[in-house]
Formats: sequence, C-alpha cells, structure tokens
Amino acid sequence: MLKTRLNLSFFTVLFAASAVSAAVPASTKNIPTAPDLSGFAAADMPYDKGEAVLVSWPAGPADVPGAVYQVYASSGAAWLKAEEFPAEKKFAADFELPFWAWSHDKAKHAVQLELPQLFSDFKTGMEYSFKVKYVNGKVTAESAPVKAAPKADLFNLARLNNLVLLLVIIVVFFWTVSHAKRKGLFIRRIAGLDAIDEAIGRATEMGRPIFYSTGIGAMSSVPTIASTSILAEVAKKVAQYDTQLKVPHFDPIVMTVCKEVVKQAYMEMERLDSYRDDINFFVSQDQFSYAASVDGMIHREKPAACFFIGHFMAESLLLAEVGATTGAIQIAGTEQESQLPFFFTSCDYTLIGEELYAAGAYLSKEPMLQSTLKVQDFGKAFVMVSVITGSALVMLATWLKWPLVLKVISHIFKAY
Amino acid sequence: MTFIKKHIPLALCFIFGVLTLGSYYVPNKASENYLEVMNKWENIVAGFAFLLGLFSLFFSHYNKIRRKVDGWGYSLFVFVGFLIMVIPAITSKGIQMDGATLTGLGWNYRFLFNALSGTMFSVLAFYIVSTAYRAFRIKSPQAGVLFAAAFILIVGKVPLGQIMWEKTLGWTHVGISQIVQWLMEVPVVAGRRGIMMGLAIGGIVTGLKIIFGIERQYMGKD
Amino acid sequence: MKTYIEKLLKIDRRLIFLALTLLLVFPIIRPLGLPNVNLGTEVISLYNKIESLPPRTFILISLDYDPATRPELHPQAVAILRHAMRKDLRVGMLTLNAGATGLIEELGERIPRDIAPGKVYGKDYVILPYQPNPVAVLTQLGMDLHQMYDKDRNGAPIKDMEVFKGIKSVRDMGLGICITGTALLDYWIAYTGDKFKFPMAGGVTAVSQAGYGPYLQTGQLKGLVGGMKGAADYETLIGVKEKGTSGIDALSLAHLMVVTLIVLANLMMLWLKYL
Amino acid sequence: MSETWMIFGGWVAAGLTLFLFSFLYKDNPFFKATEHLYLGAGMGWVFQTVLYQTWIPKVWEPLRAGDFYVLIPTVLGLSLVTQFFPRISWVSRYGFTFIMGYGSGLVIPLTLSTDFLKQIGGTISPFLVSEVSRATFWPLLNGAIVAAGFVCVLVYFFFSVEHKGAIKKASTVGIYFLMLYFGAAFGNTVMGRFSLLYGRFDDLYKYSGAKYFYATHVILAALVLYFVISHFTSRKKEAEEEAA
Repeated sequence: MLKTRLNLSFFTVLFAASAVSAAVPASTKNIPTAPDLSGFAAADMPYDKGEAVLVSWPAGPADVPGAVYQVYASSGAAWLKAEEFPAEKKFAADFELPFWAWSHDKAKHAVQLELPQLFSDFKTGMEYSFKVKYVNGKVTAESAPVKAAPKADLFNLARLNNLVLLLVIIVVFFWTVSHAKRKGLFIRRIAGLDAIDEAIGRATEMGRPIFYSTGIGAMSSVPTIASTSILAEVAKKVAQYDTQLKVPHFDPIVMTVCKEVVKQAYMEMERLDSYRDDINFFVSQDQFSYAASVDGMIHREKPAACFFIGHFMAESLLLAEVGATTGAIQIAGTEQESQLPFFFTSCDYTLIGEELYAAGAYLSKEPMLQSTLKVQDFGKAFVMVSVITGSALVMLATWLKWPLVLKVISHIFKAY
Repeated sequence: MTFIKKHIPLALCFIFGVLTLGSYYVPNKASENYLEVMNKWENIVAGFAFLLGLFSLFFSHYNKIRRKVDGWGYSLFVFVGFLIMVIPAITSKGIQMDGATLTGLGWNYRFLFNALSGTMFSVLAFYIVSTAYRAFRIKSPQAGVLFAAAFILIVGKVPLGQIMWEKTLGWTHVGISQIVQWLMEVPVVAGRRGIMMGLAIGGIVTGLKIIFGIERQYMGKD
Repeated sequence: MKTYIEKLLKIDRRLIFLALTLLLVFPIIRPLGLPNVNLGTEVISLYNKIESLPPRTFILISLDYDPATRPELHPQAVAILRHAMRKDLRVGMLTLNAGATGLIEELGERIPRDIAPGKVYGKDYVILPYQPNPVAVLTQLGMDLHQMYDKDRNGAPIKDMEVFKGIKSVRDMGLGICITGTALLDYWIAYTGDKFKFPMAGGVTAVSQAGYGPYLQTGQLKGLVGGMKGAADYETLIGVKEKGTSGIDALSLAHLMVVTLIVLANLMMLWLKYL
Repeated sequence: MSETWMIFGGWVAAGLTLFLFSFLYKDNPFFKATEHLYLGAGMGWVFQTVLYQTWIPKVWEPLRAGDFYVLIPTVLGLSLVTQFFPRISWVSRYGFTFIMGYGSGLVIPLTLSTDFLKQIGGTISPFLVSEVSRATFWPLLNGAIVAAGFVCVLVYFFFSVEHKGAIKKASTVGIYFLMLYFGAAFGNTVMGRFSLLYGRFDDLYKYSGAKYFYATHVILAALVLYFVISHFTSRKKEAEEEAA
C-alpha cells in the first residue's frame, strides 16, 4: 500500500523533473542553476518502530560537486537543521532494503530522519513539518514545507525472506515428526559403524577387553544420548562374542542409564548370564582426575579396542594418546570441533559431529533424533540447491547483463 | 495438579517463545517495549541461574565429606577456596582497586585466581607435544592433508618458521604467510561453513522443539 | 635397531614435557629478538577500520576473557585500547564474563599510568559493570543501553557522563570489538552486529580463530585479531612492542619442536613398517 | 596493600602454578588440593561478582527504591533453586520455561539470518563480478573453490541418500576440505596452548627474581624433594602405573 503510494509520487515527480530539465537550455551548463524542489515529499518511514520520517525529492542536473542539501524539521516552532550533505549523495537506491519492500531509485534523493534525536519531546503519531534547502554558493532554493507524522509499523516487510524460511522449516519439522513416529525415516548406514564391528572382532580374537567412554557430557546433551545408542550396539556385539567390556563413567546419572542400556543389550542377545553389574563403573566427576584414572587403566590392561564417543573436552588428548601407545584400535566420535583434530590423528576411525548424531539415530530408531536429522538434511539440501543455482544464475546474469536477476538473488540471501 | 506442574509452564514457554520470536518481525514500539522488559527480567533471572552450579558443587562435596568417601579431605578445599574469595570481597565491598592500591579482593584476583585459572589450561600444551610425538600418525591420505595444513600453520605463524621457509624455499617466491592466508580464507571457510550449517539448523530445530513443548529434558522428570 | 626404535616411540612422556619446558624457558630468560613480519590481513583491516573512524567516535570494547586465556587476549586488548586512545576515540568497556573483572581493573589501572596518561575517566572512557546473560544484554544494547546499564562499575550514574553524550544504543557507535576466548563473539555477531547493523570486529584465541573465516568473508566481521600472533601483529602496527611480540618470539622454538616430533615419529613408524 | 603482601602474593601464585603443573609428573595431593581450591575459588569469584554487580544494584536497590516489578524475575530466578528439593522441584520449571522460551524465540530468527541466509549469500557473492579479467580471475577462482568445497562438505553430512557414485565422490572431496579445516584448527590450537604456557612461565620467571626471594626456585625444589621422598617410601608398582 505504502509502496504503491511512494511509487506513484515518484512517478509524478519524475515527470515533473524531466519537464523541468527539458525546459532548461543546454547552454546554461556551467552556470549553476537552482533545482526544482516542488517534488519534495515527506512520509512515515516504513518498517520502523515509529520514530523516523522519510523525506524525498527528485535528483536533477543541479546536483553538482560543491552543492549541498540541507534538510530542516520543525515541530511547530523553530526550524531545526536535521541533515546536511553534498548534493551528489544520498539516493533512494542507497537504502539497504530488499527489492520486495523498497524501490531502489537512482534519480531520487531520500533521507531517513530519526526524530527523537531532534526533538526531546518527540511523540509517535504527532505531525512534524519538513523542508529541504539547496545551497550552491549564491544559488539557493527551498521547497515548500510538507507535513508528515511518523507511525509505528506492524510488520517489517524487509525480513520477509527470514519469515518465509522459518515457516517452511516449521512445516518440514512437523511433517518429519509425524512421519518418524508413524513409519520411520530412511537414514543411510554410517561407515564408522562397520569399523565398530571390526574392532570388536579383533578384541575377541586377542582375548583382551574393550574400553568404552561416554565422555563428560550430561545425560541431557545430544552427543551423550547418541553415545548411549552406540553403546547399546557395542554391548550387543560384546555379549554375542563374549568379550570383556569396561565402561568408566564421569557422570553418575549417565552411568545409571548406561547400566540399563547394557543390561538390555545382554538380554536381547540372551546372554544375561554373563552380564555383570560392574561393566559400568564410576571413576571421578573431575575432568582431569577422570582422564588420569582411565589412562592408568588403559595402560595396565592394554585393551584391544577403545571407544571414545560422546562429549569430550581437553581430556580427549590424554585419553587418545594412551590408547594409541598401547596399540589399541581406537574409535572416537564427538561434536566438539576443537577436539576432533586430536581424535582424528590418534584414532583409527572418527565420527565427525553430525555423523555421531546420525549414527545414534540410525541405531536407536528414536523418532525425535531421526526427525531432527531429517530437518537438518532438508536444510542442507536447501543450501546446496541455493548455492549451486544461485552461483550459476549470478554468473549467467553477469554474462548476459541481467541486472534484475542479480538484484533478486543478492537480496534474497541477505539479512535486514 | 499436573495443570500447575506441567501445562502452565509449557504454555508459558510457548507464549514467551512465540512473542519473542515475533518481536523480530514486528518493529512496533510495543514489541520493543516487551523485549526491553524481557531483557531486564532475563538479566536478573540469569543472575540467579549460577546458583544451580554453586549448589550442585556444594552438595556433591558436602556429601563426600559427610560420607567420608576416599579423598574427602580434598573436598574441604572447595569450601576453603570459596571462602577465601568471598570474605575479602565482603570486607572490600566488591571493589578491587581503592585508588591506586589493591584491595583484598583485587589481591585475590591477581595472585590466586589468575594463577589457578591460567594454569589449568596451559597444562594442555604439554599433552599436545607428547600427543604429537606418540600418537600423531599419518595413516591415511586424509590424515596427511590434515598434517599438511597443520604444518603450514605451525611453521608459518612464527618468525623462526618464516625465516627457515625463506632460506629453504625462498626461490619459489611463494611466502609461507601467503599460503597460510589462502588456507584460512578459502578451504577453511568452506569446511567450517559446512559444519556451521548443520549446527545452525540443529539449533533452530531444538529451539522449535522447546517452544512447542516437544523437547522437555530441561524440565526434569515428572 | 627395531626394538630400539620401538622403545624410542614409547618414550616416557615426562621426558618430552621436560624438553618442552627447557625450550620455552630458554627464550624467556634470553630473548631471541626475531622480527615479526608478515602481518595478518584481518588484523590490518581492524587497524584500518579504527584508523578510519573520525575523532570522538564511540567504540565499544567487550572484554570477555578470564585469566585462562589472558596471555593471548590481554596483549590484544592493550594494543587495541592504545590505538583507540591515540586516535582520540571515546571508549566504552564492558564484560559479559564474570572472570574478566579483575583483568579490566588492571586495564583501568594501566590507562592513566602508561596506555594513555592524558585521558580522563568519564570523559574519554568508561568501564561498565559485569552483567550476566549475554543474550539479554546484547539485545538491549541495540535499543537503549541505559535501561541495562545505569551505573558504571563503581556505582556512579552514567547518564550524564560526557563520554555518553549522544550515545543511546549501538546505532550511535562506530565499532564494536569483542575480545573473547569463548563463543561470545558469535553472539555479538548475531544478536547485535547483524540485528542492529552494528559493525563488529573481534579478538579471539588462536584455538577458535579458524572458525571465524566465514564471518570475515561475508563482512559480518570487519577485522579479527587471532591469538598471540594477532596481538604481536597489532603491536607492530601501532609500533609499541609488548607481551605479544615477546611471546611470539618465544613460541618459535616450541612450534618447531612440535613439527619435528611429528615428522620424526612418523618416519620411525615408516621405518618399522617397511624396513 | 603493602609490599609484603605483594611478595606473599608472588609466593602464592608461584606455588599454586607449580602445584598444578606437578600433575604432569604424576597425580599427587598437592595437585588435587589445588584443583579443588580452583573449583571453590572460581565459584567464589562468580558469587561475589554477581552479588555486587547484579543482586545489589539490580534487585536490592530497586526494591529499596520501591520498584516491586523486579520481584517477578527474582522469584522466577529463585524458583530455579527448588530443583534441589525433589518434592517441590516442579517449581523450578517456571524459571526454566521462561529462560528457554525467551532464549529460543530470540535465537531462531537470528540464526536464520546470521548463519543461514548470510552464509549462502556470502558463498554466492564472489560471483558478482562485472567481467572476468586478470584482476578478478583469482577472487573468482577462490570463490568457486569455497562454493564447491562448501557443497561437498554438506554432501558428506547428508544422511538421506546412500553414498554411491557421484555423491560418494563429492563427499570424499568434502572430507578433504574438512581435513584442511581441522588441520588449520590443529595448528592454531598448538599455537594457542603454547601461548598460555608461555604466559605461565613468564609469570613464574617473574616470581623467581630476587624481589620475590626466589619463590619459584624454592617451591620447585621443595616439590622435587617431596617426589623423591614419596618415590622411595611408596611401593614401586604405583610409580609404573602413573608413567602412562
């Protein structure tokens, strides 16, 4: 509504301006002329909280170096100088607003005035007067005063791209949640899971134990949840092959959950007779003491395989190093980017970030984990498509000189 | 009772969530006032949130002392440390500098807290070196690429490395710091951005789950 | 030979620790004095950004680091502060990290002593108190900062301080710099930088430096000082050599040690495998 | 604070630093005590900061001035503590739901703009060149590498299709980009950790001066003495264990 109004006033202004410029003879080029400021307009600044007014007027041949515009505002009494700038600056085209909310006009001066900075008794909705003055040496011109009242807007149209994307994500989210609950979703098998089988196989051959650490995360964190799902898988294999499993713990609550998980796994494999309650044991709730104790155990017992899967911080270094020197097969997985390089260089297989979540969701078939993963996949697909088509279109538009396409693409992928 | 215990909190979460979410798209003064009040409140609520950490630390160490578990004596030091910080703070009213001289609290920060907090993480430098020697194995082409990038960074960032590069590979006219710069501006941006995307959407989904009351882990058990 | 190498590979790590200690202590006692050349471009862009600000522009420095990352970040803060004061900018300092207050106090002590002796507290710079909950503070800074901060860190009201003349929110400021060892810079970018179109720059630890590449490329960050190397670069740019420069010099030996150890160990592994 | 206090401070700082470093030799009572002291002191520091910079100016003073609105967030904040009393722990939900609802509402649109839209835009923007010339060729190439690498990394983390054929190839390229990132992160981490260690050594060096009566030297010697004595008094097995 507002936009159309602006457009309309702009067109009338444009016609007026072209008529004026046509009337001026070409020979007067070097003599400074006063611009026609009859197209001066003031209106509420769109998409703001109601404290700004937008004044605009057509640009013209009088906008030469050395000339300045002065914008004045008044609340009824004296005129206050609100802005002064060189005449070849500040156009409607300079506004950082998207094409769907603003017409980027190179032939129109536009200035946004923040009124509370000018009037200490400012009130939204009150009417103020505005005028513009042109000064170039002795040549001056002044527009007639125009009234406008700033008003508060209800929707920031510039942020439409953000909102649309959010709504799409919400729809996809609910769709995946309902699907995951009803029939499950497809998640590909993660290569790292094959490495787990191999490691357990080797431990059985060698007759040495397996260490599994769930890290130092609390039970509520996603990596820990994923880790318990993987522990269940490991425990099943261990029960099947009758290998020895040791799970040192940092958090007592995680330990309680893991006891259940392991017991369940032994039950499923019908090997409850070989389940012992001390498979899971508490070590210390202190980062470095935990690492030092587990280090000592690994060094003494020389396990065939070590798993470090979950949330790890600095202790990742201490743990992975000892495992590597004792010659164990090591499989790690964490979401902590800063720890991944250490795991990657000292372990045989590392689940990187989201791979860990995916492995957890793949094994547990938990609808909530699956649906999150699916929405993430959707987002990634959206990004991939956007980047590929966006780049291709931008290049094509550059070659073929389609400014409109360039504008559309660069405006969509921007935050306002 | 479940209404008060469960439904109202969930409804509050939904209302606060949607209102705050909406305030991003609504530029109105009312939405700004709402957000201002929320910011002030949130600031105060967060001032109490750290009590959770304080209480859980105190409870766990108090229990250790009470049950006389192995090494309970060390737990006493937790309380000693706490009091060492808090008592001078109260006597100096939370001010660290009195004119140009340190107060008891300022002294505590400079000599006690500084040393303790600074050393805890510097210990890791030692482990990095021993890991580098005993566990850093270039077993695959991937690990090789990782090492190559690390090598360039480690050598290229210090003057001695730059000098040695100039001496040995100066004839190529490619400075190591140029390679470092390129690495940080091109492949690292691509790799990091890929990880960032997953995290971003994961964060949004978690946020939605919380607002819609699907994710309730933080509320504890019924 | 093989058993010898195997033993060498499993050497007691405490010997390596000892070697590192000696290697790091040596340059502290006897500095090498190596020149710091090849300055990082993102450090230069922050320097240029501050250079380009007109005098008396207000800049906000958020000092969100504690003693755990002090050796890397404190020299950055000192160098940036020195530069801003020299350019006659107005500086507001605040923190969202409870552990930082003592370090800020140290800065407050140093400004009149050696960073910028001519500057007056309350007129040229101000130190605001710690606030919990970064998210709320960052959102509020974009709207009306006086609602969140009404007093300075010693309890004096700030509303009428000369340094805050004409400053109501980040929209009135020229630049924001967040120096942190945590993820707070990400918050600054999202909650204040992007939302209120506030130009942001950062000072971060070397550990997290690589993670900020994407934000630099998009221009969401106007500059970045990373780790001790960044601090040394900044010190070189402003021509005042301090802890950053002396540190980077000492790091040279340790860095070479790491690289040598990795290469050596892997060569020995290859020997064991193929010979 | 007098000069004596400063010297004493030097001894305290040097002592605590060396006690924490002693863990490198092996776990010992000095380390454990200091580590626990750190936990308590850290908490104490936060406590006094919040007390003097939040509770007093933001809650107590407004209340005394008659602003009772601050009671609402105060009650919400205090409700969090009921978590430790199982019978009334549900009260804490009011505080948590407030924090979580507000936080989620704030973060969602900002993540969309900062980490999502802007990053896509940033990947596309290098292609916005008016013509391909010698000057624009390299930025264009780098932009293309970033875009290709970015998409490949996303393919690697895409779990909805099997990794076969072209997808497998793209994901392999993706993993190499990740490795370059991790390698750079590793290199930076090495530098960061050494900087911190340098900082501690620098302090220890300062306290080893005559001004502080050789604090570092004396404490270090005492620690070594302790380890020598404990080595001979305790059984040998223990020492082997810790050598890991």
